[in-house]
This record gives sequence, C-alpha cells and structure tokens, in this order.
Amino acid sequence: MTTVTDTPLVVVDDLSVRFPTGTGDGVVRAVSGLSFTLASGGALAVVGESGSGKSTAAYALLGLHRGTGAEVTGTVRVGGQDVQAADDTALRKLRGGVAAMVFQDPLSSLDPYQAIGDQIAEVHRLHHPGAGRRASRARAVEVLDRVGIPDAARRARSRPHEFSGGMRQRALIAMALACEPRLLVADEPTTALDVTVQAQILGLLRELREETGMGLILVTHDLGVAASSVDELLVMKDGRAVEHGPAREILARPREDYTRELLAAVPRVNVRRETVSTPKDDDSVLLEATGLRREFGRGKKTVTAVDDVSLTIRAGETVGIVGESGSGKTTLGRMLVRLLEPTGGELRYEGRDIGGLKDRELRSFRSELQMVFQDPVSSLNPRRSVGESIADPLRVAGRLDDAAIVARVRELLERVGLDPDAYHRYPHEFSGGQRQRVGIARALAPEPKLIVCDEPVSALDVTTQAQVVRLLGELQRELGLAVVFIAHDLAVVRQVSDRLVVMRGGRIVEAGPADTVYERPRHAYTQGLLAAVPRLEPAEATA
Amino acid sequence: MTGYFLRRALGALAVVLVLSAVVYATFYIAPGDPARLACGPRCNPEQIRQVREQLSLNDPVYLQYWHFLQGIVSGHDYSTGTGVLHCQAPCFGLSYQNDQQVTDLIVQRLPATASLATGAMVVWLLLGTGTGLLSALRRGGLTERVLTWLTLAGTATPVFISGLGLLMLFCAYLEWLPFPTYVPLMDDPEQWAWNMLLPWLALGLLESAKYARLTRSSMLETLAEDHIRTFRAYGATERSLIARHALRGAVAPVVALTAADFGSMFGNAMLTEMMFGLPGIGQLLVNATRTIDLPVVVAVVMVTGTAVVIANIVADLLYAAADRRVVLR
Amino acid sequence: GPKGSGGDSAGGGADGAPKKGGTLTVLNRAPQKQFDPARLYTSGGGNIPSLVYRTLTTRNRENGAEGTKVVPDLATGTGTPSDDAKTWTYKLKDGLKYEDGTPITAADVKYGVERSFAPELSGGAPYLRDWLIGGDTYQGPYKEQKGLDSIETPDAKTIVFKLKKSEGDFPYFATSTQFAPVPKAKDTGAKYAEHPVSSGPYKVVKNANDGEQMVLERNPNWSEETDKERHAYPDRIEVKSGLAPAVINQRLSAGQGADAAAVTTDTNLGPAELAQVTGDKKLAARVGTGHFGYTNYLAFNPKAKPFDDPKVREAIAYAVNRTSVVNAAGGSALAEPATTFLPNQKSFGFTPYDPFPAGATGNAAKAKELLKEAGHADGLDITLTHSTAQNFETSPEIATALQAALKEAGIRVKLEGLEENDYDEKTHSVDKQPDLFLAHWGADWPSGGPFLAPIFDGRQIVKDGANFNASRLDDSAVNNEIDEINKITDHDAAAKRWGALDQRIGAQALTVPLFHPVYKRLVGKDVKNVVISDWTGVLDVSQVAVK
Amino acid sequence: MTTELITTQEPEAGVAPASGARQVWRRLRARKSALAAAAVLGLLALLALGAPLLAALEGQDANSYHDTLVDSARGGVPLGGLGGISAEHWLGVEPGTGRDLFVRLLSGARVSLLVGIGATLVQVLLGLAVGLAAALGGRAVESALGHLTDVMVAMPLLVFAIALMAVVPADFPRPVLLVIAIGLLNWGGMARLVRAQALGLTKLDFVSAARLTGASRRRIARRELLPSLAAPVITYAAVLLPANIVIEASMSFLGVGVKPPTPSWGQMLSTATTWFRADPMYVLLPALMLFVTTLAFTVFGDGLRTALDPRQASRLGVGRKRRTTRTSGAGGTA
Ligand SMILES: Nc1ncnc2c1ncn2[C@@H]1O[C@H](COP(=O)(O)OP(=O)(O)OP(=O)(O)O)[C@@H](O)[C@H]1O
Ligand SMILES: Nc1ncnc2c1ncn2[C@@H]1O[C@H](COP(=O)(O)OP(=O)(O)OP(=O)(O)O)[C@@H](O)[C@H]1O
Ligand SMILES: [Mg+2]
Ligand SMILES: [Mg+2]
Repeated sequence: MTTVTDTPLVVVDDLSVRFPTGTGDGVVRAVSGLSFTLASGGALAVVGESGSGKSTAAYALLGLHRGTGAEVTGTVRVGGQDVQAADDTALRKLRGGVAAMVFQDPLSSLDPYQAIGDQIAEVHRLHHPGAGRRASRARAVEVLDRVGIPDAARRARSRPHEFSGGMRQRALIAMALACEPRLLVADEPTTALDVTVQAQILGLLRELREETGMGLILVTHDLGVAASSVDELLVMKDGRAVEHGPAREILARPREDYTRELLAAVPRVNVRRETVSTPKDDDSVLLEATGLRREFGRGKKTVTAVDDVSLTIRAGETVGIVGESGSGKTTLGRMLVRLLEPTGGELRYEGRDIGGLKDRELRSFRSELQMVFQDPVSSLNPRRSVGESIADPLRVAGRLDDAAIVARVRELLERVGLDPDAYHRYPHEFSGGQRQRVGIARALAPEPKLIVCDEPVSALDVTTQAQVVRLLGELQRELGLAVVFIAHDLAVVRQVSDRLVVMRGGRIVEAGPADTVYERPRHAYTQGLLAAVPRLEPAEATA
Repeated sequence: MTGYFLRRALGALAVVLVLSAVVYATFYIAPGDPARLACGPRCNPEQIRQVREQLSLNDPVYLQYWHFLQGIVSGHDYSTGTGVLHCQAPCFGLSYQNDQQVTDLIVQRLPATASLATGAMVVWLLLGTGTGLLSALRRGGLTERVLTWLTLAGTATPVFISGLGLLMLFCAYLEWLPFPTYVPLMDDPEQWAWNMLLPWLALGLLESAKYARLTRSSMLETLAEDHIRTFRAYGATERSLIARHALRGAVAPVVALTAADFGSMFGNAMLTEMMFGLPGIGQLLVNATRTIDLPVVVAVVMVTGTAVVIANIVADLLYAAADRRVVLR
Repeated sequence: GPKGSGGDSAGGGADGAPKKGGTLTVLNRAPQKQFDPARLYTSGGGNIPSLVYRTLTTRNRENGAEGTKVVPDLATGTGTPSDDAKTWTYKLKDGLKYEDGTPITAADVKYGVERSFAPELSGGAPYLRDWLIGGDTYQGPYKEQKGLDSIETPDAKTIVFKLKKSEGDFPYFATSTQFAPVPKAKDTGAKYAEHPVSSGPYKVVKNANDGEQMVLERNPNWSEETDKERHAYPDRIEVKSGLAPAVINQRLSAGQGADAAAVTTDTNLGPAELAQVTGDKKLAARVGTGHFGYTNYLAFNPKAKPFDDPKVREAIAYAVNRTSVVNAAGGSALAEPATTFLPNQKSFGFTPYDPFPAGATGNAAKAKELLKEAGHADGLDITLTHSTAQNFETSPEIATALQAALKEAGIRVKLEGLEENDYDEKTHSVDKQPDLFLAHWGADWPSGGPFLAPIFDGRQIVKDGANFNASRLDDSAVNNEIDEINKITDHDAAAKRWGALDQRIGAQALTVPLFHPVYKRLVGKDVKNVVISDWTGVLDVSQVAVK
Repeated sequence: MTTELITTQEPEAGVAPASGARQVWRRLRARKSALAAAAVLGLLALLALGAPLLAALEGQDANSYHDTLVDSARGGVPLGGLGGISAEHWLGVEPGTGRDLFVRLLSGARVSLLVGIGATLVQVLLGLAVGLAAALGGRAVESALGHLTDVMVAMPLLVFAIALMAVVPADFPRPVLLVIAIGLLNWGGMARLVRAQALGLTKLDFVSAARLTGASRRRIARRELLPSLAAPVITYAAVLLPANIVIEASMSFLGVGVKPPTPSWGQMLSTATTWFRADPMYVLLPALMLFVTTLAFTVFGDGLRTALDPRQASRLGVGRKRRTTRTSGAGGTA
C-alpha cells in the first residue's frame, strides 16, 4: 500500500523540547538531544518511566507543540517533510495523512457528542477532500470492521459512551487507519485497558502492521507491552535516550545500568514468591466475610458491585485479589475496612459482626483496620504536611502526648525509608513513590492488624513499584500484619500473595493458594487472564 | 427518567410550599394592618372591623393560610355583594386592595415581564456569548483585553445606573427613543419592540457580562479537552475544531445557566421594571409589599419561586442533553 | 421607527380658542386601582372619576380661589338646608341620562350612597357614617336590602338626607363620588368598577392592568345642557399610569408624539425638575401653579413628658428654622412657610397669625430662654419620628433640618425613621403614637371644618382606628364651637369663625405648623385651557383641550 | 472528570495545586490589574476608615444644612458651578439641603464596605455550615438542606429584605440589619458551591483515610475539608462581595436600605435620578463611587481567583448544579 523508499520514515536529530514554567523564569527540559530514525514499516517502542519525555517526543513528530509555548529545537522529519519548517497547511497534511496519532485515554479522546462513524468519516474527508460524504461513511464502516468492531455498520452510529473501553481504543485505531498513514504513533494506547483487552489491541496492531506495512512508534512505560509488539527499543530517562537498539538484544543483554534496573524491576508472573509467610496460627481468623453483597444506585439502575463474596483472612497472611476493571475489587476492599457498609451478608472481625455498625460504634477498632490507596496524589491532603497526616490517627486516639506523637511519626517515616525531617513537608514536594510510602506510614501508625492495599502500586513506575512492593513485604513479615493486596496486575500480586482470589463481575470465580492458582488455574477466566499477560522474555513475546 | 421527574416535581412543590409559608409568616408579623390599608385613609373603627371580617383577617393565621392553599387547589367563592364571584382554581384569592382576582393580576403582568426576560435573554446571549467566544478565540490579544475589561465593567454596573445612563442618553439627550412605555406585543409589535429596547439593553448588558465570562472560560476549557487534541492531530483547522467539536460542549453550561437565569428573571427583574415603569411581576410585587397585600405578595412569590424551580429543572435537563457526560439522578 | 421620537408633531400650540376633538393622554404615577364610586376617596369627586361620575354637587371649575366654590351638578342647586342644617334636600335636573340612555333618578343616587356602606366596597370617606341617622350601624344594601331610612326619595327627582347633627358643609361633601348615581339593576357589587355606568361626559372603554391603562371615550348620552361645569373637549382620553415621576415630567417636557397632548393629574414637578424648567422660558410657560389646602406640621403628644410643659412646646416652635425646612421640602417655589394650622386660603378661613414669631430661620435665643424657664437649662433630649419615604413631607431630610435647627437651641434630637406602613400605623394610633412626629393634614374640601375637626375635636379621638387628634385635645369649648360653626350654612360667615378658632388653638402650641406645599404641574405643549383650582391644586382634566 | 486548561501551568494533576500563601502572592503580584484594583480598594478602605478625620479636615459634617448654598426658588439647586464645588465643600453640596457631598460620599463608602464585607462573611459562614453539613450528613440531612437551599435560591431577595426591614424594630442598627438580611437570604449559592466541592473532596482517598483514623465528621470537616475549601470559597466570596454591595445599593435605592439621614450611595442615587440635568454632579459622584468600588472588587476577585487556583479559575459554575454529576462515561468493559 505504501511505497517503500530508501529514505527513512522518521528522522529525529538532536531534538530538544523545553517548556517554560508558569512561575519564575525556569524551564522544564522535557526532551534533550534525542536522535533516532525509523525505517518505513519499522516498529519502535519508546519506553521509560513517567515524566521521562516520551509523550513530549511523540508530540513533536506531529508538530503538536506548535502554538503551545514549548520551545522545540533540532530537526524532525516525517515522511521526508521537515515538521519544524512546515507551514500550517503542510503540517495539516502531515497530521493524519502521513502520520496518525492514537492517544492514551480512549474515552476522552473522542468527541462525546458525535457518532463514532461520523468522526472517522470527518477525519477521512480531511485527507480525501474529493471523497463524498457517502464514501467517507463507507470508509468509516470499513475500518471499524477491520479493527474488529462487530456489526460495524450499525455501531458506527453509536456515540463514544456507548462503546466499551476496548472498542473505543479500536475506534481510535480505526480513525488512524481511515487516512492510510505511513506512520502510526501510539501514545500509551493500552494503559487504560484490562490485560485481556490489552492483549487484543496489541495483537491488532501487529496484524495491521503486517497487512499495511505502516511504521509504528509505540510509547509505553510497560516493557512487557513493548517487548511483545516491536523490533526496536528506545529507552528514555530524563528526556535523554539511554539505550537504543533491537528489542531482543536489549531485553536479553541490557548495556546500561538504568535499563538493567528497569528490567529487573518488572514483575514476572511466572516466578514464584520467594518466601511464603506462613500464618502464625491456623485458627486465628481475623476477618471473615460471608455472602457479602454491595449494591449501588436505586431502582432499575441498581449495580451489584460485589455479590455473594465469602472470604476468610487469617492473622499475618497476605491475600491477593485480582480481576479486571469494575470487577468489584475496590468495593470489596472498602467494605473489609468498613469504609463502605455492606448491603447484605455478614462481616465478622475477631468474631464480632461489624457489617452494620454505625460510624460511632466503629471508632473503637477503626485503627485496627487500615488501608493504603491507589492514587498517591489524592490519598494525601495537599494542604497538610505529611507529618500531620501520619500523626492524625495517633491524635484521634489521644493516647500519646504531642512530643511522643512527633517521635513516633519520625520513627515511622524512617521505617518506610523516608527522611524523618520530612515531617513538615507537603505532599507535592514528594515523588509518587515517596507519597505512597507516606501513605503506608499513615496506615501503620495506629498499629493495625490488617491493611487493605487497593492497587497501591499501579500508579507507580516499575522501579518504584518494586521498591514499594518490597517494603510492604518486609513490613508484613516484621509486624505480622494481615494484608489484602488488590491489583489488576497479576504479576505484582504474585510477588506478595499467599492466597489468591480472582474476581469477575462482583463474584469470586476462583480462590486458592497463590501458586496453585497461577500454575494450575481451573477457571477459564483465570486461564484467559494469565494468558493475556504480556511476557518480557523475547522468546515468550513472539510466541 | 420518570422517577427523576417525579422526584424533582415533588421537590419543587415542597420548595414552593415552604416559600409561601415563610412569606405568609413574615408578612403576618410585619407591622401595618391590611384591613386599615384596604379600608382607606380615614376609616373609622366600625368600618375597619367590617373590612377585617370581610377579608377574614380575624381567623388565626394558619387558618388563613390553609384557606389560601385550598383556594389554589379547588378555587373559592367570594361574595361581591350582589352575587357570587367564583374564583377558579388555581385561585390565589382576591387582592386586599381592590378585590381583583390575584390570578388575573398576575396574568396581566406576565406579558411585560416575559417580554423583558425574553428580550434581555436574547441580548445577553448575542452579546455575552458573542464577546465570550471572540475573547476565547483571540486570547492573549488586545481584543481579549478590551473585551475582558468591558465585561468586568458590565458586571460592576447595577441596572439602576446603566438604566439611568441609557435613559439619559437615548431619551433625554439624543432623543432617539421615546421614554419607554409598555405596549403589549399583541397591540403593536413594532412599538412593543421599540419601547422594550432600553429595558432589554439595561438588563441584558448586565447579564451579558456574566455570560461573556462563562462562555470564554467554558470555551477555553473545552478547547483543552482531549478530543479536540485528537482532531487537531488529524489536521483539522482551528475553525472547524471550534465549529464542529468545541462549540457544543462549550455551550452546555451557557444554555443551562440561561434557562436558570430566565426563570429567576421573573422575580429579579424588579429593579429594571421599576426603573422603566414596566407593568411587570416585579413591580406588582414591590407595590403589593408596600401595601401588605398578602394574597398578591404570596401568590407572586409562589409564581416566581415556581419559575425558578422549574427553570432549574429545565437547566439540568438541558445540561444533561447538551453534555453527554452528565448523569441525572 | 419608534413612535414619537421625532421632536415636533403637528399641533395648534397652546394658544387659540379650545376646540373639541383629539386625544388627551394622561401620564400618571399611581394607577387608578379603585374606580368604584363607593370606594373612591377624592376631594371634589376627583379628576378622572369626575369625567365618568356626576355627583349631586361639584366643585367650581375655575382657576384659583374661585375654584373653591361648590356648584350644582346633577342637582338644580347646592342643596336646601332645613332643621338647623340637619336636613338637606336636593332636586335633580331634567334630562339626566346614563351612558345607556336610561334616566337618572333620585333612587339611584340614594342607592349609590347606600352602597358606600357595604364592607365589600370599603375605602370611601367616613363622613356619611358619622352624619347620616343610622349610618353608624348600616351595613350597606347587600346585607340590609331595605336601605337607609335617613335618605328619602319622595319622588324620582327629589332626594332628602337626614343628619344626626348640623352640617353646614354638606354641599361640599356632596361633591364626592359616593353621591354619584348607580343603577341598582346594573350593580355588580365588587365588580362594578370594571364596567361602571357613566353619568358623565365620558365612559370607560378599557380599564386594564389594575387601573394602569384606562381609555375613556365620549358618552353620547351626556348632554352639555345639563352640565355647565365639564367641557369635555377631547374625544378620547387615554390614562397611562404606573410611571416614575421623573419619566412623567421628562415626557411632558419633551412632548414627543402623543405626549404633546399630555397632562398629569397626580405628579408634581420635583425640585430637580423645577430647577431645570425655570431655566427654560418655553418650558416655564407650560407650568401651572396650584394650591391645595394642606399643612405640614410637627405634632406633639402634650400628655407625654417633656411636651406636657407648654414652655417646651413653645421653645420648639421658636427654634424651628422654616427656611431649611422649606428647602428640604423642595425650595421656596414648592413650599411656603406656615405659621397657622389652617391653609393660607380664604375659603378655609385663613387668618394670618404667628403666636411664636421665630423669623425666617428660627429664634434660638428665645427658645433657650423658654427652656431655661421650663427647667431645662442644660438642654433637652427628645426623639423626633418621621417616615423614611422620600416624599418631601415627612421625609428624613425635613427631620434632619429640624434636628439641625433645634440643636442651636440646645435641644438634642434623636431621629426615629419608620417604614411607611409602620409610620402610618403608629402615628395614627392612640396607643403607639410617638410623642413628637412629622405630620401633615389635607382638606377633604376647602373649608375649616374638615381641617380642624379631625385634628382638634375631642370627640374624634379614635381608640381603635385611625386617630388624627394627635394632641388628644378634648376641650369642650373647642368642641362646642365646632358644633356651632357646623350649623352655619353661609360659607363666608363660617370661614371667619374657623379662622378665629384656629388662632385660639394655635396659641396652645399643640402643633408647630411648618409649611404649606405648592404644586407645580407641567403640561404638554399642545394642551390648552389649563384650569387649576385651589380646591384640588391640580389641573382640571375636564377643562383641558388639545385642539 | 478532570479536564485541564490549555493554559495550565501546573504540571501536577490532582485535587488542587498545592499553593502556599507565597505562591498565591507571587501569582497575584504578576497581575497588574489585580494590583491596581487592590490599590483602589485600599484607598477606599482608608477613605472609609478615615472618614471622620477627613471630614474634620474639610471642616464639614454629613448632616448640616447650608441654606445659603442652594437656590431655594429653583428647587434648591446648588449655587455655583459643578454642583457647588468650593474650598469649603470639596465635592459640592447636595441640592435642596446643601449638605456636604464629600462627607456624605465617604460615609456612604463606610456603609457600602461594611454591609458588603459583613454580608459576605455571613454568607460564607452559613454557606460553609450548610454546605458541609449537607456533604457529610446522612441522606435525610442532605435532602432537607438541599430543599432549604432551593428555597433560599428561589426566594426573591429584595422582597424578603423589604419585609424583614419592616418586621425588625426601628431602633435596630440598619447596617447591621442589612448585613444579616443579605447574608441570611443569599447564602444559597455558597452552600451549593461548598456542598459540591466538599462532595468532590469526600470522594478523594485522603478523606477515606481520615475516616479510617476514627475521626469524627466534625474533625474531618475541619481538618481535611476546610483547608481545601478555602480557595474556592474565597474565590466565590470575591464574586459575592461586589454583588452584596450592589444589593445594598439597590435596597437603598428602593428605599429599604440604610435609613436616612445616614448616607448611602444607593439612596443618594435614588434621589439623584431626577437631578441629572439640573445638577449632574449629584448623580455622577455616587454612581462613579459605586461603579469604581464594584469594579475594583470584581477585578481584584478575578485576580485572586486566578492566583488561588489557576486550574479552577474557569469553573465557578460548579456551585449551581445540584443533582447532576459529571462522570466519565459509565461504559461497560470490552
Ligand atoms: N505543557 C507542559 N508544560 C510544562 N511542562 C511539561 C508540559 N508537558 C510535559 N511537561 C514536563 O515534561 C516532562 C516530560 O513529560 P512527558 O509527558 O513527555 O512524560 P512521559 O514520559 O510521557 O510521562 P508519562 O509516562 O507520565 O506519560 C515532565 O517533567 C513534564 O512535567
Ligand atoms: N459509588 C459508586 N456508585 C455507583 N456505582 C459504583 C460505585 N462504586 C463502584 N461502582 C460500580 O461497582 C462496580 C465495581 O466497582 P469497583 O470500583 O469495586 O471495581 P474495581 O474492581 O475496583 O475496578 P478498577 O480496577 O477499575 O478499580 C463497577 O461497575 C462500578 O461502576
Ligand atoms: Mg506520557
Ligand atoms: Mg478499583
């Protein structure tokens, strides 16, 4: 379909992007001195931790920094066109015509008011001005069909909110296809999706590349995703390219420390947990849920988020809960610590039914059930110093005097690997991983017996993720805590869990000792989940 | 949806009821004797006694209020002396002042207020959203600065200053326009419009400032949304981005606020009506307040309150219709 | 284009003989909320109402003092008194007809009077109730169908009123709309005002928006033969009310379009407009000046301390600075300083006197002296109550002017401003009456009786109604003199006695007269035959011509 | 649903940009218009506070009549040019009475500022109390307060103010009454804003974390919510303040505001309307004062809003919505 020429599809030479910062006269160097080329039909993954400049570099390929105040130097050539020098018309031709971009969040990236087919047709007409309305519509249906939307002709009339996440992502890819670009730039196209859907999308991209011969630049922070989709890898850190070469080679023999670190931190789903903590006492049941139920909404719109879940948590053990988005993990976790009141079923804590207790009645043992939250940003009050946040449970308990509280908070900060002097600093002065440590310290402060961790590491980079997971493991062992570890990432869960619970649609589909479930999954759903996990090893990736 | 409606309608009813009760109670304890005011400047005690009886002012207040509510639901019969006057439901009673049916009084006043509100709405939509859009598109430029200052000045000008200014300028000095008198639309549409022009401008200008700011910020917010970025990345021109993708989302809050404001105009255009001598609801209310004409006051407050509540429901519906991401519950 | 935005319109100008035809526009502030003859409270039958309702007698439609005379209207004379003016007999003219052509009978007049007793039709003046035998308990023809015995109609043309006491002023009161005929068959009670049956030169063709918009057209069955007073030049009269005073005067002075043939019956020129008008010769020529019997005064409660001491009251009377009060009331063109309680008009029996001569700006020294005598050498603290309404009468500006003047005499005044309704209720209530407040009184007709009696007659102290005898004067000598004068049917003779009585009461310093207002009225540039009587002080709409 | 402005300069996404007082000040300082407005307001406050002093300096007071300075025969129009401006009367005198305009305008400023600021404070306090109670309370409390707020919003403010003015005893100090009346009648918007913001905040995990500490609702409201509410509340208060000044002026204009002879701009304007031809200064001065004051407050509020929260600056409308929520589409899974 595309004419294969000798000139590379993309040439980036000494690209630097700087953003002026709002306050003062400082600048953020998002990308500095980046150079790479991509041959026609080639596939390159740009990987690196958050904030390393991946998206910024990708945007430069389409000249999307124009008019935003960002300062771009160096040259970028896409399909022979100098992006920097191109005038507005030429740039518009390039966008979509030569290179198309697929953005991360599939919902917000589509116009909520227009039918998906119309949006695709509009983009098609932008690059085929001669095409009639009808022809563009037909093309839209065609590409939707191509990306695997069932009954495309009918679904083309749906609006984005009527599509599921995966379908939206497909629609965005279809939109790109509609213009027959020679290069597809995908900025984290699968981060918002479940593993199973992610696997489907990655497969689709692979297929399309083989079929149309278009080039692909995949921006991702997930090495697993990169490994399974491209031939070439570009590792970025702090706006610079750290390592660049064939994917297999880098994965097998990383040359740079940073790459090595990155690789080491990636959790593997097929590796057993090193030390399995044995519950102190087999009978010491801490928390017991029987037929737990939770509904949201009223009347016809009732959603049963958790349905008939029975679960036992013994002192000192770690229970992992996995399942795709919306399967009720968070809802279950919040019920376990009684942030939510169950609609039905029984919840016994140390033998006492706490399911229906009022806030006031809960107070006496609130401190024994704690939670670590997913989002390190919103889980800390931005207006209060982290020390105060950690001290809160101690102050509420009112057992210690001020000096003792401060001392204890400093001790906790140190324990989670932070500088004790961080007491008076505010959350925004910390990185994501550090904030999560603060969150853990806060949960530890009242000396709880159980901590529910709701996706405590999903918002973190692999390297930070590994550190935090390690910390949690240590603490659990040391303090003999019971931990409920919720995550959608099966590999992460495997690293910490003694027992595993797989949820789907609010129900438990499979439960058992972790290793058993991972190695011999019985339920088809669990099997599917495990199969969809992207593998890091090149051999596995191509398999 | 039906459930939503039902709930909102019940809520609205409750609001209006509470409102009327509060008004009743407030005016009941206010000084001044309605019987004396109705009776005339030099009534003797016997006459006042008779009038008080005639107006049922001797009943306990809750009973008076109850009868008032009954009238709304099932109408009421009044003696005219020579015969019986049936005041049909919804009957808000008779004015203490001259035994006119309150319902009639309000119905007579509605056209003027509706004219004012509608015209002012057109003014603020055209002027407000127009300047708002313009300043959003020309952001950073001189146009934006000038428009920003103009709208700021607009919000800072109470209607009794802008109205006075307009009157002085167009009627007194330039003599381009007559001093406004209300001409019903049905009588003479052209004169209606000419006479309403200044009130529309005065009220519309004040409101348009608010709309300009809302439109501008809403437009900027929408332009920054991800789906706009998508189409920009496919080479859509800035103009088509706005026309095809941004406008609709940006307009949602404007439409919703318009509906809500239109509703509140029925009670809040009082100053404009006083300023320009428009025989509207607001004027009726102010006059009735001064003479403690309780049935009129309560009825007007109920009508304007209902307008506000309904307008808020409409606003929410419009908002939900315009912005798909909104969930009504 | 907007109607009437172009300055000049065709029109004869204000000179030349008045002719019939054309449309007169009346621009008013207050809507004609009441239009039932039983409910109207107007002096001399009112202005717009008197175009529709003829009454037994009416005011003389002449300029100035001539206009304070009472003349026959439906009746052949102003009334024949008998039995010490306790019985009044009227004969109706021949050929009187309603708008529908049916004849007007004495029974209709009787019915009209009786209607005004119905509580459904409240609002009229209280005199009928006080005067007519059986009037105090009569409930009107709807409840008591047999009617009031004290009104007799021996034949279709004769009507006789029997009173409890002598009332020499009866012919004056017979000008009010309660004496307009109402055909019983056409009476719709409370709804009558929507379609009143006209006996006057015009009939109501439209009465909308609670009296805000009225249109009157010629009544074909009215004949000039029987009505010497009303001219009825214009073919059509359009009343537009609910306008702001400023707008009315602006429109009258601009005179665009229909406004060239416009007048107002209820809006004076305010001080600001006066300032503007006097600077413009053309406009100044269009201003009419009127006097209405009216006095603004300070009212005391002489039963309360420290006003129980006449010396204190006198001190205040001396301390008052009438110049600043007059300025606060709109300046010397709109207010004349007053030293007598009676208005400065002959018909009231005006006898100039000044018991406490304070000069133009007050006599603080004399006041201080009096205070010292009264034992208030260190000054005095008092409270002055006024209304917060901006009305140039009882307004805060006038109160402040007094405050400033009294301060010179060592009297420290605390002001108490009351909301209009509150003020009205308190100042007219025996129990809640403030001890010192700004008050005003206007005449129901140009005679000393309705001016002095309600204020100083001890038998008119009203316990649970509107009381106007703020000084609670109950002096049998005064009461007797009032009764005696009321027996006199010769107006001039009575006026002299009223004047003497006023002077006698004035010496007691029960009130401090402040000023009499003057009315300045602007008319449209095409308006002719402007007549302003001293009875009403305003332009007589029945005399105006626009052609 | 978080949507970011194109002009966003705050790289962190999340609850609200962390903004210490210093940062706010820095951002505020960057806006010249806001600084100018602040200067005007400062001057105004000085004038209002120093009114007695300035009056003494001029040698006049607010209520003395000057019969000789007005032309009594011509309705009391001030003698001399420009409304009688002279060395004794710096801004001329009032027609009719000859009272000194400079002092009266200054006293008017006192009333305007006092009522404006006072009423805003009442609104903020009530709005916070009701809004927080609605956000944290149970279903019954929430719906009751919601209806109450609806009633307040549907209430024609001026009418109730008129009624209230009549009900309260005459010797109750008027400006205080106005503060209470405007504050009591007009807190609906603030309550809605606080409720919406607080509800948004309670969905955030740090509030859940606070609940897990066993903290009471009141403690959560005070410790966790209030600090984050400060920015939107201050921002909205900056919008309410000039509006309250205008309401006071409107009420005085209608004759139900401050009681004469206490001067107030609205009341001066209402008598002045007829004077615009004979004595234009008399209209222009109070109109200008009122205009400048509201404009300065508006501009300053605008600046403050941007300084406090650049991302939220454009989203003040939030307070209005009650039963609608924006959620990022409830689409199913693949
Ligand atoms: N518009 C902007 N203004 C200022 N700084 C910016 C802007 N956009 C990005 N940055 C900064 O530039 C750096 C690189 O950002 P970029 O979005 O490219 O990172 P990324 O590698 O895509 O990270 P992520 O994995 O989180 O998407 C970051 O420090 C970011 O804060
Ligand atoms: N407050 C709520 N109101 C209404 N529905 C809710 C609420 N919270 C959760 N749900 C619904 O309950 C279901 C389960 O949600 P939950 O958050 O427990 O899923 P999850 O497994 O944690 O998903 P994720 O991996 O995306 O965090 C979903 O369908 C969700 O839409
Ligand atoms: Mg990125
Ligand atoms: Mg979750």
